[in-house]
Amino acid sequence: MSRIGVFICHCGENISATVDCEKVAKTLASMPGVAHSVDYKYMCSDPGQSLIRSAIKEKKLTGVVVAACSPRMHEPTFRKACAEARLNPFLCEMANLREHCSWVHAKGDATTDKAIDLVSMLVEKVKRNKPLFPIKVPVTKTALVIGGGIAGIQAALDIANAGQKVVLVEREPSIGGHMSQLSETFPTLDCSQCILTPRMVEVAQNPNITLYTYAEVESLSGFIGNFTARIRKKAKSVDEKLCTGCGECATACPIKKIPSEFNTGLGMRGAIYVPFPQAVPNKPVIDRSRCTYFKSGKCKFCASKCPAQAIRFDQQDEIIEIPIGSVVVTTGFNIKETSFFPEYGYGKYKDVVTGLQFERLLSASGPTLGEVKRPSDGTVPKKIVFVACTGSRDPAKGIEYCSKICCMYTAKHAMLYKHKVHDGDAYVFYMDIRAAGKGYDEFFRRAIEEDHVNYIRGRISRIYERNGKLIVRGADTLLGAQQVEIEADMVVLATAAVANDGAESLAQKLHVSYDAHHFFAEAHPKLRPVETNTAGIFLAGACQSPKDIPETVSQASAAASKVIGLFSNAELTREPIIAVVNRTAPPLFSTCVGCFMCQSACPYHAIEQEEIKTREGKLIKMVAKVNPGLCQGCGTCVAFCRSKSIDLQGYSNEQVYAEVMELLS
Amino acid sequence: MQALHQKAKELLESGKVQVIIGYGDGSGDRVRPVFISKAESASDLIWDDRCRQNLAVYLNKPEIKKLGVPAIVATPVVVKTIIQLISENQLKSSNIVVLVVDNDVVSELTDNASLEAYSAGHPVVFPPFVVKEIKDIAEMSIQQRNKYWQDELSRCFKCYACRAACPLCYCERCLTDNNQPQWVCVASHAQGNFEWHINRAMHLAGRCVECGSCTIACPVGIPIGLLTIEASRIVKQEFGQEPGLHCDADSAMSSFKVEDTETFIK
Amino acid sequence: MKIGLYPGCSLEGSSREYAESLRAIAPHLGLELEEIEGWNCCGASSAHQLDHTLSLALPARILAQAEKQKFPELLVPCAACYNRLASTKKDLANDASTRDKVTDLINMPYTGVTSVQNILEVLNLVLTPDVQKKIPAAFPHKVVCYYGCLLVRPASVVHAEKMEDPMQMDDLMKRIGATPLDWGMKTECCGASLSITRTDIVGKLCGNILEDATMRGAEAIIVACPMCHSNLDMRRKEIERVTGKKFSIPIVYITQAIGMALGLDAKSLGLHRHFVEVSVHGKNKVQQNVSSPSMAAVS
Amino acid sequence: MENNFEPKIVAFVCNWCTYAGADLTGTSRIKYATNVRIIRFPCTGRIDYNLLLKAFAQGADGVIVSGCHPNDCHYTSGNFHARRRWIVFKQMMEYMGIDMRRVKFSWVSAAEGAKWADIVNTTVNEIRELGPSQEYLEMSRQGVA
Repeated sequence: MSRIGVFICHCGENISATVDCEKVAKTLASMPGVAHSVDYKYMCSDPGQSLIRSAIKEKKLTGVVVAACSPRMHEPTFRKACAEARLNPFLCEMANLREHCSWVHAKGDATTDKAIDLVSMLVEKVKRNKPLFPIKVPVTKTALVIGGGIAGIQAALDIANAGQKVVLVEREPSIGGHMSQLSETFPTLDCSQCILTPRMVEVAQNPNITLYTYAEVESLSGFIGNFTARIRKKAKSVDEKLCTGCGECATACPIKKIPSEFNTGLGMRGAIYVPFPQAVPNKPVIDRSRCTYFKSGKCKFCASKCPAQAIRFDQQDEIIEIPIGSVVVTTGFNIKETSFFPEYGYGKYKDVVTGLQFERLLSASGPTLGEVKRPSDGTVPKKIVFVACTGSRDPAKGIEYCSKICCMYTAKHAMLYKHKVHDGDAYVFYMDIRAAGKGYDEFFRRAIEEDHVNYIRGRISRIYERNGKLIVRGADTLLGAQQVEIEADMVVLATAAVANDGAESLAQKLHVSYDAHHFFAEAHPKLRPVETNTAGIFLAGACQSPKDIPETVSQASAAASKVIGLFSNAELTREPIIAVVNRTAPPLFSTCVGCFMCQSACPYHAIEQEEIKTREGKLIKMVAKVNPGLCQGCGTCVAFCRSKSIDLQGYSNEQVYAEVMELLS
Repeated sequence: MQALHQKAKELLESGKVQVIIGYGDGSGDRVRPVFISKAESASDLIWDDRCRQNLAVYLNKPEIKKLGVPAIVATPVVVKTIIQLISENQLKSSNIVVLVVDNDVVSELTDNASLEAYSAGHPVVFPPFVVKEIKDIAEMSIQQRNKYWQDELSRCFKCYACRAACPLCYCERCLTDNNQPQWVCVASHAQGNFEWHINRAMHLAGRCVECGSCTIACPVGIPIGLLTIEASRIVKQEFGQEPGLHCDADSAMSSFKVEDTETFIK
Repeated sequence: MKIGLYPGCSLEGSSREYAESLRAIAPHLGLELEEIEGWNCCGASSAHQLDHTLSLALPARILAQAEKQKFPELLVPCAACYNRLASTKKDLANDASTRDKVTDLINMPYTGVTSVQNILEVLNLVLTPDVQKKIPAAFPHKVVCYYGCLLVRPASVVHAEKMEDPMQMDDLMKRIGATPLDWGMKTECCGASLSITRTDIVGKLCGNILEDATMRGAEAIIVACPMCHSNLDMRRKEIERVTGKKFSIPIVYITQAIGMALGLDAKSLGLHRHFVEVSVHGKNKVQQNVSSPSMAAVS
Repeated sequence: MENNFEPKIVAFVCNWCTYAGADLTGTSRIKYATNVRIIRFPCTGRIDYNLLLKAFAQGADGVIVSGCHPNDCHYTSGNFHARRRWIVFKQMMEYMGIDMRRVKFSWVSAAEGAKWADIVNTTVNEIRELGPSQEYLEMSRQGVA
């Protein structure tokens, strides 16, 4: 016979103002199975909790119902109190008499009767609660960081420096990401390569970090603490151990005219190439889609010239399987190409470039070695128009968000242009300047006051070419929308920052949700910005939404701290509200008949197929089995199962059935 | 029929199958399932339009499984049932031989693709009286329907013959055998019957291939097949999914599409 | 290809040459035009400033008439009428209550079955490769195509792809041997109805267009809308007065250009009605084309 | 004639959205009828249609089933499965002659406190118009008596 303790809270008078607490306590005292029923002014207070603890001991209670506020508020508090009195916390339930009763109804019998119903319902439920114990899950102490930009580098270094193992996977031949393509960085104008390269070298030299470049995640299975990642190491056609990075092969390669991705198509590279001088690892790869050997079997100049005989034409892609405890996604972003904008010439005009291309023109290691030259004829542009918000904040283009970084890098571009071409004119068409970071507004003011960049508030409607000049037609809304036409030598479009290509398929591989723009979805925008809804998978940087370097680095360190926290204890404990498939004595073994429709219903892929065999190994039947690490306790499978072979701890069929019966009896 | 006998003899003699599940003469002019494991008695098999029970119900019985690889004489709905059972991980086309008879030509279907092709080519055709019943009920008001089903179901005395006849009711412990909690009242009063029959319909929604075995099996002649036909009709109309067509089909009720539409959830 | 025709007021009035040239080239393109009986005004821009329901009822009546005469498609050469009919069809398609109100007003059954086609869509269908074979390189001129606004906007009604940089007319001109030049004024505003109230603004706007076309060496500006033609051609004196520059570049309807490529004589194409003398002509020898509007298709 | 029939209504709600929405109704002190008792489930996917049958059999006059809006589900797809289940169950019940106007399905997010109060009040009024749930009670009484 159960011995339930019922504790009715007045909550000061939030409850007792409209609910007759004494009457509720008295009525519940006479309910079968209730051994103790009292009311008290503040159950959640320390004396209140000690009331529960002493009642449990004295009356040897087998269950507790606290009728007070919402369980979403104090369920943990009262469950902890019960645990302290050596009563399994999951034998304690809460009835919501405040938010669902006293605060929303007037004083009167109806309200008190409702309170009685709610409490008696929970008493019936608690009678059928079972003691539950937190689930222990082992944790593999290796983190997988996907994406080798500044976010991935920072996260990998933080985790490695905390003594944990890291596998860093980067799709390109070298780590560095977009930051390695920048000239200088706002707001301090320090050279991007100078602050990034040491970090890249540190990644290469850190013993805890295993670096796989020119590699992609093939698949990820398993659950928090127990993932298995399959990484595809694309064939580099170069033996990394033998190669010394001398560069003879690159000079020997007869093919020179491949637009370099690193230089955003403004510079050229060979079929065997190192993306940029400071690349880490500084070893070349062969672009098999453009190399003559892979097309016609001839050439092999690079192999003949290689002093270390490191060229391996027959190298194949390699799939590696690694046990992983946690994943940090740092795949970064991309920017829209000029061909996306019909009103600005569809990418027909060579001198209409994106912000990233202008970065390459400004960069000392760029195709023009830092001199600002027009891609069409190489002359120095005397008049450049910078266009902010190209595509961003434009619902018609399907990109309604602000890309956050363009105002700042456009001001930087204009300043650097004026520093390099003193007699040049720079115009910036903008809607609103977003310079909210530390030292940002001062930086942008300097562009106007010291470098005399002409800021025109207005949009431009069209760019077209007329005898060698680019006619930029716009409006100046501060001068009463007066039409403005500028004959520019060059136009830089600050195009929208969008999700990196392949983001959607990676999200599907990791079962992480993503938004309409294919940016990864954080668990909670304010309170859990670097976590995802999938336990054990964290996010950092622009893959979650466009952001600048300081924010990216702080998110990377935040994600790293989450991983370090996860790895800090040997085992992971999780709430035992999970589904369990029943097991019975042989020959039935389980009432589950293996239709596995629950498996396809489970959003967390938490249900596996278990083979039940005789001692000789002959298969008797296949039944479902719930993986306690993965199951989040939604219960969809329980309500779905036709033979009721699977039940949810904490909300079992018996419990909810009893609640309905008691409520309406 | 000769072709069937010939094929049955061959299969048994070659040892490819150990038992042939087919139709044989029953009491009166009725037909009953027969299980032939000796080549000589292959001629007991008959094949005419009286053969309507769904023999697929025997494929998973332990007694049949003990005998070894079975062959089964299959009407189109039996083929659909086998496909549905394959999609629910209950059968594998590799260890059964399905014999289909089309105007005295017997062919063997031994893999998913051939089963699916045959099923696609043979849509379910309701006999006229079923079509009429479906139409009548569709035109009833909700009160009339309530009265109709109360009267019909009042004759049910929970013999569960319908459950036994249905190949898709393969649970070892049925929902009704569940008493912690007692989901379905055991007694065959109005409430108990209603709860049993609506649960049977919900469990067969999107799974029932409309073979009619349950209606045939019901000793008190309740048209309970109409309930599962309606359940499958709802699933087809709302989600466009039909049972018994693909061996790898996702079950309609345990999958979803984000764009499922309804008008009653506000 | 038999198709219903809704000429609209300007094709009967100020832009008769557009209708004449269309009827002249139709037989050669296997196009059989059948005018709608008892058609009414489409409301143009004035209706929807005065009364929204009226601006839907007028085009709805035209479409209802087309349905009565069982036309699956309706060719609407004038850009303004096309825009009015197309947007009415769209508005009524997904608004049952307004549709009922409008059908009561015009007391004719209207279901929105007829599809509304502009001149570029129809020409694209009929100017097939074998028709092109009949007129090899027959209009060898450098031209610029001026689309204006109503042929390409708003995107939700007119599904012109690459709304900012349309290519349909350029493509048609290539088919008759012309070389369309790339220029920036394809969809710039010509001032439209301001040509009555503020002719100076039209002068300035059209001045930009004419100047840009002339500067690029175009021998003619091709248009497909009566409003564009009248502003660029009829207002030539005001434009020259406002800009202080002389422009001699002719404005030619696309139907006239095709007519010239077919070698039809100037009179039947209505070229004599232009204010600016048409200095371009087709290479083929001029043949007298006496086709009357109701004559059935020849080829 | 003043209809003072007080219907008994039970509400099956999901913990993450509607239960939290009802909490918000409380914290915003929005008053609503006392006829509804809330039973908490982790997700609408967990709500078994047999519970509705049992509720009516026990004398409930109306049932409210409410959970997260599509795409809001804490468990990503619980509400989608529930939606499919209710689409079939509703039409099956109506096919077998049970008036489903007594069952109210809704989406209420954790931020829609006012909407929850409104759903409760409108449901109570509608069920009051329908009166006590006759056909189901008869069915149960007829059998058990």
